[in-house]
Amino acid sequence: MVTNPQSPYLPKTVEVVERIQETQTVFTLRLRFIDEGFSEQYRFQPGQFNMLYLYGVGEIPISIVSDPDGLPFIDHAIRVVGRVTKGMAKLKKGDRLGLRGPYGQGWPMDLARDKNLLVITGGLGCAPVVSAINYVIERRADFNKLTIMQGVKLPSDLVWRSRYEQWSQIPDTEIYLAADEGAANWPWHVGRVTELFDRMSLAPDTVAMLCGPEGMMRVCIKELVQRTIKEEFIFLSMERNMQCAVGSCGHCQFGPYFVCKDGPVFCYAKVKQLLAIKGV
Amino acid sequence: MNKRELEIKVPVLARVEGEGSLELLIEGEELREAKLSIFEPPRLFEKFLEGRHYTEVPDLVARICGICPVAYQMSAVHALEGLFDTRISEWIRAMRRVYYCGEWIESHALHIHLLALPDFLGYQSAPEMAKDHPLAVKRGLRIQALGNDLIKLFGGRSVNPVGAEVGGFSGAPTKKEVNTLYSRLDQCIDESAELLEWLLTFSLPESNQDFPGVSLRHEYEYPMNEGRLASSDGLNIPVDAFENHFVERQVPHSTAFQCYRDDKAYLVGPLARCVLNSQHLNKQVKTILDAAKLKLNVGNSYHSLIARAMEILHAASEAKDLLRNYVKPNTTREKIITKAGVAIAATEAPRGTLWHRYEIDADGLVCKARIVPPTSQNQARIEADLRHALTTLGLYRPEEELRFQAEQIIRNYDPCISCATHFLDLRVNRQ
Amino acid sequence: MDLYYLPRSGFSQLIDVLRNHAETIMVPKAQDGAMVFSELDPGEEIEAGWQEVQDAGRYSLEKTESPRWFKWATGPQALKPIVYPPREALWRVEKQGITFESVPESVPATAIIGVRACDLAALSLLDKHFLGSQFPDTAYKSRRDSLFIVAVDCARSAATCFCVSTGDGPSATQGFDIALSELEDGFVLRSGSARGESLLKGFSRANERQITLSEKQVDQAISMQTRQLPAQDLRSLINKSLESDAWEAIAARCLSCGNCTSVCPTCFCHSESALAELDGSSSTQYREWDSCFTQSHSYIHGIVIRSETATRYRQWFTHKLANWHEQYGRSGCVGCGRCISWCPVGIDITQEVATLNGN
Amino acid sequence: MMKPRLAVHKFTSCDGCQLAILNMGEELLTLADLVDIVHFAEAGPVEPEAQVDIAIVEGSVSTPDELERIKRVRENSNCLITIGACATTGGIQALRNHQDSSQWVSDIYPQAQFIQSLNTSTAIREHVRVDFELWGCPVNSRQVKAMLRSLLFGVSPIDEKSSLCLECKRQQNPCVVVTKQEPCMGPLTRTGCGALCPHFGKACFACYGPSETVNSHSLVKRYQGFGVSKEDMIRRFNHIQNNAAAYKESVINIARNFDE
Ligand SMILES: Cc1cc2nc3c(=O)[nH]c(=O)nc-3n(C[C@H](O)[C@H](O)[C@H](O)COP(=O)(O)OP(=O)(O)OC[C@H]3O[C@@H](n4cnc5c(N)ncnc54)[C@H](O)[C@@H]3O)c2cc1C
Ligand code: SF4
Ligand code: SF4
Ligand code: SF4
Repeated sequence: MVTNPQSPYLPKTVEVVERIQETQTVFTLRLRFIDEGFSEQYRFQPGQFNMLYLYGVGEIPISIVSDPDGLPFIDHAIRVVGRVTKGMAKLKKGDRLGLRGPYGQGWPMDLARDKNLLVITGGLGCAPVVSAINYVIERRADFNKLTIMQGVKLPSDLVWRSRYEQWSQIPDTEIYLAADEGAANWPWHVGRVTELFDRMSLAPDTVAMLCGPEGMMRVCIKELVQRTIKEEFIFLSMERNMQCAVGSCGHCQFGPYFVCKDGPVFCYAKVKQLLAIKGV
Repeated sequence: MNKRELEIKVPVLARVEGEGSLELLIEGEELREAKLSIFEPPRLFEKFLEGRHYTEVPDLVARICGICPVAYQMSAVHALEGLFDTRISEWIRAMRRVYYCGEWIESHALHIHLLALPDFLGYQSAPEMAKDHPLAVKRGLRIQALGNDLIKLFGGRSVNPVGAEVGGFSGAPTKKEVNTLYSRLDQCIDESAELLEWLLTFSLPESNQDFPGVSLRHEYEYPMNEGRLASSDGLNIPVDAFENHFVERQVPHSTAFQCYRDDKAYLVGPLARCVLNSQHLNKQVKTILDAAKLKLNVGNSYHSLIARAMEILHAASEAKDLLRNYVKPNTTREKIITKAGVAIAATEAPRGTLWHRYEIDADGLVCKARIVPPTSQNQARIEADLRHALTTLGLYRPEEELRFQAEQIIRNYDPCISCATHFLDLRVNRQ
Repeated sequence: MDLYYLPRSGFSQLIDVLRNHAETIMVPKAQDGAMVFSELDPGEEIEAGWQEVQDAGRYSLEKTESPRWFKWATGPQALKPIVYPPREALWRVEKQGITFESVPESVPATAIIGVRACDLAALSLLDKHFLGSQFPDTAYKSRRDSLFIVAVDCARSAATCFCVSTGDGPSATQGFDIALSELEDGFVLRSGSARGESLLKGFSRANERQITLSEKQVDQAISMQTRQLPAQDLRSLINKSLESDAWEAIAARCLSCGNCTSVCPTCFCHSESALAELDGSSSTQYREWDSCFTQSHSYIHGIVIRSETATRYRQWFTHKLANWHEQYGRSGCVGCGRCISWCPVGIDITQEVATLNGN
Repeated sequence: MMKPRLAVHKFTSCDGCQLAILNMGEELLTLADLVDIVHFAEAGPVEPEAQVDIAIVEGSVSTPDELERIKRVRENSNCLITIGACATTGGIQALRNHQDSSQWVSDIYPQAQFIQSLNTSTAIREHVRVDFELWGCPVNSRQVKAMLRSLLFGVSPIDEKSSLCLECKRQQNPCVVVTKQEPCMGPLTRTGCGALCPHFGKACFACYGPSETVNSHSLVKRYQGFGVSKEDMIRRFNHIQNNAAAYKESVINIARNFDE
C-alpha cells in the first residue's frame, strides 16, 4: 500500500489584507499567508504569477504586481472578466483564499539593468508589466530611460490613469498613450498605438517588454525590429488557458513550450516563428 | 334560510404532478360543479409517434411523463413484443420487474412524503414538515432514493431512463453494481415496514363509496407487466378487449377526457391493485396489515395512502428476491423480427393501469398510437369522490375547510397530470 | 539474460507468487466487445482464445479455438487509466478557515499482466511528463510505484499497429518486471527488474526450441505490420506544414470529439474543476481528462485560440509528432494505433503523415 | 442575511426536470435551508407571481397563456435559468413545429376548438432573456446542484458543452460505433448525462443536445457506410432536441446531400 505525499497542487491559505478598487473593473488584493513560516520562505521575481483559488469556484493565474521587497505582502491586480474574477471581486478585507506559486519565468530585469527600458501594453493586459515598472521605479538609478506606452480602444479603458500621471513625473520617464477614439478629457494621442513610435527616439540597446493581445504585440514588434531593436532584447508575456501552472495539464502549450513554466515571459527571438502563425 | 353561493377556485393545485386546478360552485345545499381542471398543455405525443421506428418508441413515450417513465416504457415494449411474438428470457422478465419495482418505490415514496403526508400532518410542504418530523422525512427520501437507484441499475437514470428496449435491455449492470445496491435493500425493507406501521397508526377518515376498482390480475404474482384486466365487480377480460369495455369521453362539464367502464366511473391504482391482488402480496405486508386490523376498502380513497406503503414494502422485498442470485447474462435482449399489425398491452404504472395500442407497418414504423393513462381513468372517479366527500362534510362549512378537504381528496389519487396526452385546456370553457 | 519456462498449466504458480506481492491482480478480459484490464478474482482464470480485428474506426473481438491468452494485440486502454485515472480528486478545502488538505488515497499494490511493448513505451513517456518536472505529481507517483508489470511480447500485430516503425515494439525491452512470450503450451519468461528476477528464480529454464519459437513469433508480428510512420524525425516536415491546406481537409472529416486523445496512451491533458458540497461547507478540487479538441482547452477570456477543428487537429498532431521531441526527447507516438481504431470516423494518423509528406 | 428566494415554474413539459430537484434525496432539505422556496407547485408552495432572486423554468412555450406567463416570470426574477430540453430548445413537442399542428390537434381531440395551443413549441430564450441554460432531457441533480451552488457563490454556472465522447471515454466504455457499428450521436452531443447509453452498449440518441462542434456531415457519411438509411438518419437529429439550431441544420443538410 502506497499513500500520497503532499500534492504539488495544494494551495496555501492567504488572507486579504487590503482591497483597493482601482477602476470599475479592476481591483487589487493585497494578500498575506496565514502560515508565517511559509511566508518567510516565499520569494518571487517580477513577472511571475500565482494561482489564486476562490473558495468553491476555481483557480486562476494572476501576475504578482507588488515588489519582491514588499513581502510578506503580495499584491494582485485583477480585472473582472468572467466567472472566477467576478467572484473574487466580492472579496473583502479579512476574507481568505488559496494561493500557490510563484510560477513561471519573469521579466529579465538583470538584462535591462543599465539599459533603456520600453514597456508596451495594449488592450486590457497590463498587470504583468506593472510589476516591471514598479521594480524599475523602486530602483530608478539602476536603469536608464523608462518609456511606457499603452494603447487602448476607448479612453475609459485606461486603467490606472492616476498612476500614469504619477509615473510621468518621475525623472527620465516618458509616457505615451493612445486611444483609438478620442474624448473630451483625453490629452494624449488619438489613433493607433503604433503611430506613437514615430514620436519617440529608441536607442538600439533598449530592452522592450510587451504585454497585451497577440495581434497588438505582433504589430509593435514589427515596429521595434524596424527601429533596430534586437530580437533578443524584446520580451513578451503570453497568455494561454492554465489549469495547473506546473506544466502538467497541457492547456498552456504554445508550440513546444508550456507558458506556465517556460513563460509567461518569452524572448521574442525564441518564439518568433510561433507567433507568426495563428492558432498555435 | 340564507342561500349561500360559494365559488371556490384553486388556480394551481399544489403537490400534484403537473398542473391542474380545481373549481367548486356551491349554491346553498347544492354542489353545482366540482371540476378538476387540467390545463396541462397538450404535447401531441400520439401524433409524433407516427412515422417513428418501433425501436424509438420506448425513449419517446418515456417523455410523456417524467414521473413514471418506466411504466410508459414497459407498456410500450410489451405491446410491441406481443405483436412481434418475441419470447423474452426469464432474466429479462425478472429484471423488468426489478426495474418496475424501482419506479413503484420511488413514485410512492415521493407521493407519500412530499405530496400526501403534509396534508395529514398539517404542513404546506415536506421541507416544512421535516422541521418537526426530520426522521420520517429523511427515511422517506432514502426510500425514494433507493427506488431511483433500482431504476438506474438498468436505465442509467431514474427520469427518462435509457436501458429499456423492445426485446429486453440494452445492457446489464455488473454483479458488483448489483451487490452494492442489494446490500441496501435490507435497510429499505425495514424502513418501508416501519413506514407502513407508522401510517397504519393514522386515523384515516371513514368513507365507503360504491364503485369498482380495476387492475391487472395475474395468476401467480402481484401484477406488473402481465395479466388480465379485472375489476372488483367481476370484470375479467384480456387487455386487448379494453376498448370494448372502456371508453374515453369528453363530458359536458369538463373538457378533459374521462374514461368510463361500461358507463361507470372506476378506480385504478395501488388501492385497486392491493384489493384485487391481496393473495399475491408479500407475507410481511399481510402480517403488518393483519396486525393493524385494517380492511382495505376500494371505496375509501384515503386507504390508497396505506396501499402505497404496502406496495413499497412489497416491491422492495420482491426486488431483493429477484436480485438475490444475480448474474450478468451474455445477452440482455432478444432478437426482434418485425411484423405489421396492432400491438396492445397494459401494465401497472404506480398510479394504475396504463394501456397502449400501436398500429405498426411492415417496416416497423408506427402508423397510429393510442395511450390511456391512469389519471384519465381516475378523473371521473375523483370528481365523484369530491362530490361525495364535500357533501358528507357539509357544504355549509367554511370555505377554507372545504377547499382543504377537496385538495386532500384530489391528492389521495396522486393524479399525474403530466401524462398529458389526453388533457385539454379547461379555461376556454369557463363562463 | 536468463530465460525461464512455465507451462500454461503452471501459470497459477506465477499468479500465486504475484499475490504475495500485490493486493490486486489485473488481467485482460473481454468486456463489452473489447479487451480491457480488469481485476482477476481468486480462483478465476484468464480466458483463452480472444483475438481482435482492428482497422480504422473498427474493433471487434473474436473468440478462437486457440489456447492462448494473449492472442489479441491491443485493447482500448493502455496503462494510462491505471496510473492516471480519468477523474480524480486532487485536494479538499473546508470553508471554515479556508484550510486545504490532500485527499488521502491509498493505492493497492497491483500486478498487471499482459502489458504490451507500446504500452511500456507510453508509460515511460508519462513518467517523464508527470515525474520529470520540478513539481512531480505525487498522485501519479503513488500509483506508478504500486505497479508490478508483467509484459507480454506480441506474437501478432493488429492491422492498426505500427510500433515497429516507431521503435517501440512488438517485444518488450524496458520498463517491465517480468516479460512473457506466449507459446501454445506455455510461456518463456524473462525478468526486467531485480524484483522480477527474484520471483522467477525458482522456475525452470527455457530450452532452445522454446526460445527459437518465441523469437520467431516476434518476427511474425513484425512482418504483419502494414502501417508505419516515416523513419525520420517529423519535426521539420510538420513545422514547415503549419500553414498547409491539409489541416482543413482533415477538419472536414474530424469530429473534434476527442476520442483519439482519450485512447492515446501518452496524451496527458486534463482540466480542473471545483465541486462544492451543496451546503457550501467544503469543496473538492478534481482533475479529469481533457482534450485539445475542445473549445475550453484553448479558451482565454473572450477568445478561443483554436476555435476551428483544423487548428485543433494540427495542435494534436504537432504536439504528438513534433513538440514532444522538444519536451521529452522523443516523439509522443508509440505506434499502438489506438487513435486509428477508436476514431469514430476512422482518421488514420499514419495516412495523414503520408499525405503531408506528399504521398 | 436574507435567504435568496427561489421559484420553480412549469411550462409545457413532462415534469421530469423538476424531479432533478425532488430527487435530490436528503439534500432537498439542505436546499430548503439555503433558499426560500416561494413557488414550486409540485413541492407545495404556490405563489407564481412572487418576486424572486432565482427562477428555474421547466418546459417550453406552447400556449397563448404561456406566452404571457413567461414575461411575468421574467419581470419577477433577477436571474432566470432554464432547465431541460423543453425550456432550452422547445423539447420533443417542438416536432409539431415542422407539421401542420392544428391538424394534429384535431386528430387527437374530437372537440379541437377547445384546445388553446400554439402551432409551435418554442424555447424560453425565444421569448425572454435567459441568464443560463441547463441542457438535457432530463437534466439531473448533479447539474442542478452545481448550477445552484454557483449561483449561491455569486458566480455564473459552468456550461458543459464538449462532446459526450470525452465523458464516455472517461468512463472507459468501449465505443459502440467502433465495436458495433451503432450510429451513436455522442460525437455531436454535449456532455452532462454521464454517457449513460454507451455505458449500456447503446447508441446515444442526443437527448442532451448539440455539443460545441457539430460536424454532422462527416458522421452521417460514416453511418451511411454502416447502411443507415436517410430517413433513419434524419429521425436521429429530428428527435428530442429537434429544435436545436445545429440539429435543424443537420436535418436540412442530410435531406439535401445524403444521396450524393
Ligand atoms: C500568466 C498569466 C497571468 C495573468 N495575470 C493576470 C493579472 O495579473 N490580472 C488579471 O486580471 N488577469 C490576469 N490573467 C488573466 C486571468 O487569468 C484571466 O482573466 C482569468 O483566468 C479569467 O477567469 P474568469 O473565470 O474570471 O473568466 P472566464 O472567462 O469565466 O474563464 C473561465 C476559465 O477559463 C480560464 N481562463 C479564462 N481566461 C484565461 C486566461 N486569460 N488565462 C488563463 N486561463 C484563462 C480560467 O480557468 C477561467 O476560470 C493572467 C493570465 C495568465 C495566463
Ligand atoms: S498517436 Fe495514436 S498510435 Fe500514436 S501512441 Fe497515440 S494513440 Fe497510439
Ligand atoms: S426536458 Fe425532457 S425530462 Fe425535462 S420536462 Fe421536457 S420532456 Fe421532460
Ligand atoms: S460510444 Fe458514442 S459517445 Fe462513446 S465514444 Fe463512441 S461515439 Fe462517442
